[in-house]
Amino acid sequence: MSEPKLHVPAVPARPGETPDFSYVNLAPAGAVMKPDPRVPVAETVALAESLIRVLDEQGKACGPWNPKLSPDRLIVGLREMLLTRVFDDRMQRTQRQGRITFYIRSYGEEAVSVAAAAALARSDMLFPSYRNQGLFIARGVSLVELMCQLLSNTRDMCKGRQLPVMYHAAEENIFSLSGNLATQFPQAVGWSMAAAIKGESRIAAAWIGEGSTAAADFHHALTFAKVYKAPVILNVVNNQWAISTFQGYAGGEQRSFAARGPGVGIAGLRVDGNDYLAVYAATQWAAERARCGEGATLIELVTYRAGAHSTSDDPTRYRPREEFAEWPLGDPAERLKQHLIQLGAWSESQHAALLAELEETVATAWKQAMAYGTLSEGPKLDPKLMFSDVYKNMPEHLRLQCEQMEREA
Amino acid sequence: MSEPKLHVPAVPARPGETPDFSYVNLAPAGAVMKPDPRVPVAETVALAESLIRVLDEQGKACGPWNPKLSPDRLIVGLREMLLTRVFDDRMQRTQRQGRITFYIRSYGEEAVSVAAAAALARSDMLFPSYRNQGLFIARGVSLVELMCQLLSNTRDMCKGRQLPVMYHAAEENIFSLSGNLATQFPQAVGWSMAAAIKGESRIAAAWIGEGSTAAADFHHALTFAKVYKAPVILNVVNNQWAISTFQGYAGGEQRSFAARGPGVGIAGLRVDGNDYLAVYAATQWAAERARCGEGATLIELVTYRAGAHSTSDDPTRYRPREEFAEWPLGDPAERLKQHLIQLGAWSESQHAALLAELEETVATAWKQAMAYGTLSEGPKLDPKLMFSDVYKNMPEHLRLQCEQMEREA
Amino acid sequence: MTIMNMVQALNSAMDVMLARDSSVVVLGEDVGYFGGVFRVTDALQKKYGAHRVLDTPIAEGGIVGAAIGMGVNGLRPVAEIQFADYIYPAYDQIVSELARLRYRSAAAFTAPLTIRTPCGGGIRGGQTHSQSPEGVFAHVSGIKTVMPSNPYDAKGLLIAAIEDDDPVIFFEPKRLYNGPFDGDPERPAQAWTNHPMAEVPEGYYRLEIGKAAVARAGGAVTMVTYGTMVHVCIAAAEAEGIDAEVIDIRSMMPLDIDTIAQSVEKTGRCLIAHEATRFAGFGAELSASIQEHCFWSLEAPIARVAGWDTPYPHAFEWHYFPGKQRVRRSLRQLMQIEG
Amino acid sequence: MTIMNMVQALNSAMDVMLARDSSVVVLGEDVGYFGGVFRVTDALQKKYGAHRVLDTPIAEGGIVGAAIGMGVNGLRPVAEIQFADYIYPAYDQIVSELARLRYRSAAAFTAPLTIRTPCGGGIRGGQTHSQSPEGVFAHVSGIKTVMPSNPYDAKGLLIAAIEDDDPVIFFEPKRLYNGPFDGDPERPAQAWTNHPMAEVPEGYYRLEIGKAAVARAGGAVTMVTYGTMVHVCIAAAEAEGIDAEVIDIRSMMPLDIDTIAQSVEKTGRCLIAHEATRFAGFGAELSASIQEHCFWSLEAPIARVAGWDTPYPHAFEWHYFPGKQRVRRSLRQLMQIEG
Ligand SMILES: Cc1ncc(C[n+]2csc(CCOP(=O)(O)OP(=O)(O)O)c2C)c(N)n1
Ligand SMILES: Cc1ncc(C[n+]2csc(CCOP(=O)(O)OP(=O)(O)O)c2C)c(N)n1
Ligand SMILES: [Mg+2]
Ligand SMILES: [Mg+2]
Repeated sequence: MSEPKLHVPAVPARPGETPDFSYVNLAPAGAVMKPDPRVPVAETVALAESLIRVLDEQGKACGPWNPKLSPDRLIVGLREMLLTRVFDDRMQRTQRQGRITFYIRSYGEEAVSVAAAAALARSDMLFPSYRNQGLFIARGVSLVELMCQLLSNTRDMCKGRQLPVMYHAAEENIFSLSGNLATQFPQAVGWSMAAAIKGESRIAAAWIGEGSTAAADFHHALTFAKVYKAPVILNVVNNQWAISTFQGYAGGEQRSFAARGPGVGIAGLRVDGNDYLAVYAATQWAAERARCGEGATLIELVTYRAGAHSTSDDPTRYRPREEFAEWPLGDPAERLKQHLIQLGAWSESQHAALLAELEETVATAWKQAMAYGTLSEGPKLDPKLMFSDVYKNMPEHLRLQCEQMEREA
Repeated sequence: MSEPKLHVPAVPARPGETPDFSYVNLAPAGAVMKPDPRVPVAETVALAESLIRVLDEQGKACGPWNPKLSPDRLIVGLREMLLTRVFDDRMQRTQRQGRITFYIRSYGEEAVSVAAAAALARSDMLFPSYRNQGLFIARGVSLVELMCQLLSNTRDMCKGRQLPVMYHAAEENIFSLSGNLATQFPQAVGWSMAAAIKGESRIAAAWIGEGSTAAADFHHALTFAKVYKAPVILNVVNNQWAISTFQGYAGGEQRSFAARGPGVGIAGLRVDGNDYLAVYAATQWAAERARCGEGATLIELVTYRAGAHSTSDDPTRYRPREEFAEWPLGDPAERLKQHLIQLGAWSESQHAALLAELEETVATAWKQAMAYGTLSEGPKLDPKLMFSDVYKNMPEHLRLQCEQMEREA
Repeated sequence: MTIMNMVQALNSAMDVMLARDSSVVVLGEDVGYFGGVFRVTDALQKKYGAHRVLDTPIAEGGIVGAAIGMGVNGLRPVAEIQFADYIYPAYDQIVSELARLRYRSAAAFTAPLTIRTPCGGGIRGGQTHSQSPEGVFAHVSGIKTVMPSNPYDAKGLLIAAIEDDDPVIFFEPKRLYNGPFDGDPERPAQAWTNHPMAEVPEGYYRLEIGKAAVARAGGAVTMVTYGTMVHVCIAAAEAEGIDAEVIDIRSMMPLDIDTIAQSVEKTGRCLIAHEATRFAGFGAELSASIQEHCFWSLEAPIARVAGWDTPYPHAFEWHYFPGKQRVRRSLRQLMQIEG
Repeated sequence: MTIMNMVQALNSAMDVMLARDSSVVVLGEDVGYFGGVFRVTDALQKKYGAHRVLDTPIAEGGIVGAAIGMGVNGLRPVAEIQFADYIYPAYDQIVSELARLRYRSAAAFTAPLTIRTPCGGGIRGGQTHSQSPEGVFAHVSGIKTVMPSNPYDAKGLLIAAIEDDDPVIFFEPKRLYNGPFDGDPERPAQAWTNHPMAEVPEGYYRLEIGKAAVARAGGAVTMVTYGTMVHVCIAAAEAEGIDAEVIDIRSMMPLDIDTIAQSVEKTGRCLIAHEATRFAGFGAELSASIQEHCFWSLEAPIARVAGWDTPYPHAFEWHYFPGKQRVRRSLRQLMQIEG
C-alpha cells in the first residue's frame, strides 16, 4: 500500500506542546457592521465569518453592536456570571468529596448563558445543554433547588431519576435536560413552530456544543427552522473541545460554525462568546429577527472550555495545561469587570466583596440543600418514585413491579 | 388565538394553475468562471449559487466549463441517455401490463447519471439512488440483467429479495440500492475514506434527491467528508419534487442546495442538470479535486422530474400537467441532440434511426429476460433463497425455518 | 353509522379531532396538500389549513423531534411516518426523548404525541416497505404501542391515542387499509363492505387503549394475535373447524394479559401469531407472559407462528407471510398434542 | 497468560487484530488520541497511527454509515459507540443497512463491521448511561449480538467478531470493566485479579460466537443469563446453597439453545436473568424458546428476573438493578414450587 493520504484534522497543541490559537479567526472589537435584524440571510454571510465583539482589549465598549446597557444592568450580569462560577466551583468540590456523583462546570463560558438570558424575554423558552447552568441562575432558579437535584435528595426536582446537572425549570421556562446530545435542537424548533401556529410572539432558544453539531439533530433543527422560518435562536457554543476531541473534528477547520446558518438559508452570527455585551447584542438581534417573522438565527459563540469536560474527565491527558491562559478571548467575568471599572461603576474592592457575598450565598444554600438529604444519607427519596411518571397513570404491570420491590425491600 | 404566522413554503403552482419557474435562479450558458479544481472552498461560493451551463439556447457550447468532448463521445452520451429513456418507457409499460410490480423512471433527468458516469473512471465507486438507472446503463450493465431484477426472475441479481429497480453491479462498481433514502451518502464517504486510507486514487460518487437532503445521513455525509477531506463527489439531484412535496420543503426556498457545501466547508457547484456538457465538466472538476487531495464537492444538479414519482404515483394530483413543457432547462436529450446537429455531427434521420435501434435493443432484451421467468410465471426462483445471505453461513434457526417452509409447501 | 374502510376510519378520527380540539395538528411527509401516499390524511389540509396539517421535510428524526417540541408547547401532534420501515431514523428521538420526557422531568414536561405509521406486508412492498417493528417499541418503557385490525377499532383507538397524554406509536397494517385479509393471496382482495367492524360512527367515540378484544369466541384453543393476523387466525380456525378463541390484543403496551390468561386457562392451549420476524419479536413476550400466568393450565407448549427471521423478500412475499396455511398447520399440530 | 481486566482484554484484542490484519481500523468518539472514555482503545492510535485509529465527529449514525462504506471497500472497521444509550442515532444505519446489505445484494456487497459499546448500569450513570438495549438488536435479522462476562471471553469473542464476515454488535457490560460484580453494591468493588477468567493469553485466540458457556455446573435449576448477571446469578445460587447450573449465553444471536435446553431438561427448572427492562426484553425470547424446547420437562414456570420496566434511575440504581437479593428471592420461590 502506498502512503495513506486521508486527511485528519490538525490539533494545534497536545500536552507538552505550546498552545497555539492562531487558527482562531479574530476581529477587533467594533469592527463588524450591524445590519437591521430584518435583512435577507445573504447579508449575514460576513457576520457568520467575522467575529462580533464589543469589548476591546482595554475593556471599552465600541462599535455598532454595543447594546448600551446601564451599569446597573451590567453589574447584575457580572453578579450572575460570578455566582455561576462560585456555584460551579463549590459543586465541583462537593463532588470531589463524594457528596454528589458527578458535576459539569461552565468555567470560562458563563457569558454565553447569562448574557443570552438577559437579552431574552422571560416568557421565551430555553432549551439548554448541560453547560448552561447560567441560564437557570440568571432566571432566578434557587440554588437550593439546583443543589437538591445534584444531591438526588428529597427535594430533587427530577425525583432521583436523572444524573446531576440534568435540571429543568418549567416555571422559569427552561426545558428539561437530556443526556443525549443535540436532541433539544429540533425540539426547540418545534416548540417555536407551535408558538407561531398559535400566533404567540414567544420564541425559543437552544444551546449545543460545537462537537454536537455533527449530530443528526443539528441538521434536523436547521432544516425545519429554515423551511418554516421558525422563531428560534440556535446557539452553538464553540468551546474548542468536545471531551478530548478538538473542534476540527466537528468540521471547524477553516470554517466557522456560524456559516452553517447561511449555508442552509438562515441568518448566521459569529460572536465573541466571552464578551457579555456582544453575546447580549447578538441574542437581542436574533430575538428581534425571530419576533418579526424573519425566522431563525444560528449564533456561534466562540469561547473556551476552561475546565475539564466533567468531573469524570482529565484534560491534561489531551491538551496543554496552559491553554486557557493563552486563550485570546480571555475570561468573560474578568472582561466585564474591567469594563465596569473602566466605566467607573465598579472597583476591585466591590468585586472582592461581591465574591465573598456569593461564596456565602452558595454556602448557605448548600447547608439548606444538605438538610433535605443526600444520595447516601437520609432523608431519602422513596424508591417507589421509580415507577411513577413512566406513564401518566401507572399501568398494571408497573404497579405489580412496584409492589414486588416493596415486598422484597 | 390570533392570526397564525408560521411560514409554509410557497408552491409555485398547483393543478389548474399556471406553471411558474421564476423561482429558479438562472444564468446564461458560459457565464460562470471555472477556477482551478484546487481552489480553496471559499472560491466556490459563487459557483454554488450561480448555475454552471455550457449549452446555450441555440445548442452551442460556450464558456470555460465546455469540456470540449469529441462528437463521437457526445454521440455515445446521447445514445446512453436515449437508451435510458427507451428502457424506462418500456419498463413503465410492462408495469402497467402487470408484468413487473413497480417501476421508477428517470425521465428528464438522464443527463445527471449518464454524463457523470462518462466523467468518472470505471474504477470509481458509484452509490446511486433509485433514479440513477443511467449509471448502470452507461457502465454497460446489460439490459437483460436489469430486467431480470425487475422481474424477480431466476436470473434476478437480488435473488428475489428486492423491489424492482433496487439493482447493484459489483463488477461495474455500482453499489447496491436501498429503499431507505440517503443512507448511501455517508457510506460513499466512508468508502472513499477507505480508499484514502489504503492510499488508492479511486474516488466515490453518490446521488440523492433534493428531498433527501433533509435526512440525517446527508448531514453525516457532509460532516465526515469535510472533516477527513474525503475523496468523494456528493450529488444532489434537485428535480424540484419529492413525491408530492415541492423542493421548498427541503429548504430550497431562496437558497441553492449547492450552498450547503461551502456552508460546511466543502466545495459546492450548482449545475444545469439537463446540460450533458455541464454535468460532465462539473463532475470532472470535482473528480480532479478529490483525486488531488482537496476533498469533497457537493454538486447540485438542477433538473425536473418529468414523470411521476413512481408507478404508484399520480402527479396530476399535486402539480400542473404542463410544468415540464415550461421547465426552463428543457429536455437533456433534446438539448444534446440539438448541439450535435448544430455541430454538424448528427441529423434528425440519424436520431430517428438511433431511436428505432434502441427500441429494438430493448425489445430484444425484454424477450430474453422474460425467458428467465417472471414473478408470476415460471421458471421461478427457489423460495429457499429467502433464507440465504441473511448471514454468511445459515444459522441453525434459519436452517430449521427453511426446512419447515419446505415441509409445509 | 357509515361503512368505512380503514383509511376512511383513520381519516375520520383525525378529522373529528382536528375539529374538536384546536391543539391537534397533523404533520408528515406528503400528508398535507396531497393527503398522504395512502391517502389517510386526504382533504384534511384543505379543511383545516396549512398550519394545522403540515407537509414536512423528509427527516423522520426531525418530524418527531419537532413534534416533541410542539407537544411541549401545548399542541397534540399526530405525526405520520410514511412507512414503518422508515421510522428508524426517528428511533433516537422516540426512545431517548419522547419516551423519557415525563419521567426525567418528573412530569414538569410532557409531549402527548401520536405517531401513526403503516406496517406489514402483503402489498408487494419488498424488504423496505413491509416491516412490522412493533417489537422494538414495545420494549421501550414510556410509550404505548397500538395496532388495530379493523376500521371501528382503528378510529376509536386513534382518537384515544390522540387524546392520550402519553405518547402512542400507532401501527396501521397497510394490508387492511382497503379490506380484511384472511391470509390467502390466491383469493380476490376483499373489501370492508360487509364486515361488521366496518360500521363506524361518523362522530366522536373512543376505545380504551389496553383492552384486548375477543375477535372470535371459542373453547378449544386460544389464538393470541393482532393486526392482519387476526383475520388470518380466524380464517385458519374456521378452515380447520377448530373451536378457537381468537384474541386481538389491539395494544402491545399496555398488554391486557388478564383477558389472554383467562382464555388460556379455559382452553389450555395457545397459539401466538404475528407478522414480524419471530426471533425476539413481540410474540416472545406474549409467550413468556402467558407461560408465567397459565403454566399449570397449559396442556401443550405455546406455539408461535410468525414471519421468518429474514428480511421480507419481494418475490417470496407469500412464502414469508405467515398465511392461512402456515397457521392452519401449526394449529393442527397444537391440537394433536396430547395434554 | 497474563492477568487482564476486561478493558485490557478488549484493548489487547484490538491490538492483536490491528497488528495481524492491515484492513482492521478502529473508529469512534474520543477513541484515538485519548484512547476512549473507558480507555479501551488506549495507546492504539500511537501504535498504529491516526489512519487506522480514528477520532470521529459526534454522530453515531455517521460513524456507522461511514464504517459500512469502509467495510464495503475492504476494511474491517471496529466502531465504538461511547455508550449503548447513544447507539439509537445509528439504529437506522444498523437495521436498514448493515443488517440488510448482504441479503439485498445477494452477497455482492458486505460490510464486516464490529460495533462495540459499553452497556449496563452499576456505575451511577443514570438513565442515559446505563441501558442494555440488546433486545432491540437481537430482533433484527442479519446481525449478531454478543455480550461477554469476563476478560477471557471478551478478548476471544471480540477477535472472533472482528474476523466475522457478518456484522456483530458487541455489548460490553461496563460494570465488569474493572472487576467481577456479584450484585451486592454494599461490598467493596472487586478486581479481576483472582478470577480464573482473567487469565488471558497475550496473543491471538478466538472463541466461537454462538456457543454458550456453563459458568457454573449444577443439577437443581438452570439459570440462563449473560453479562454482569452471570456473576450475580452465581453469587445468588451460592448464597442460597442451591445446586444451580448457570449458563452464560455469551451471544443472543446466534443463540445456543441446545446447551440451554439440555440443561433445562436435566434440571426441570429455569430462571432467566438480565439487566435490561423485562417487558419484551431478550429474556422473553429465552423464555419462549425454552418453553418450546423443554415444555415436557418443566416442573415449574420459567421465571424472569430483570430490570424493572422503567428508565434506569440515578438515585435508585440499586433498587432498579436486579441484584443478588432479587435473584435469590426469585430462585428460592422457583425452588419452592412443587413440580
Ligand atoms: C448522542 C450522544 N453521543 C455521545 C455522547 C457522549 N458525550 C457527552 S458530552 C460529549 C462531548 C460534547 O461536546 P460539545 O458538543 O462540544 O459540548 P461541550 O461538552 O464542549 O460543552 C460526548 C461525546 C452523548 N452524551 N450523546
Ligand atoms: C427514510 C425514508 N423516508 C421516506 C421514504 C419514502 N420516500 C420514497 S421516495 C421519497 C421522495 C424522495 O424525494 P427526492 O429525494 O427529491 O428524490 P426524487 O424522488 O425526486 O428523485 C420518499 C419520501 C423513504 N424511502 N425513506
Ligand atoms: Mg465543545
Ligand atoms: Mg426530488
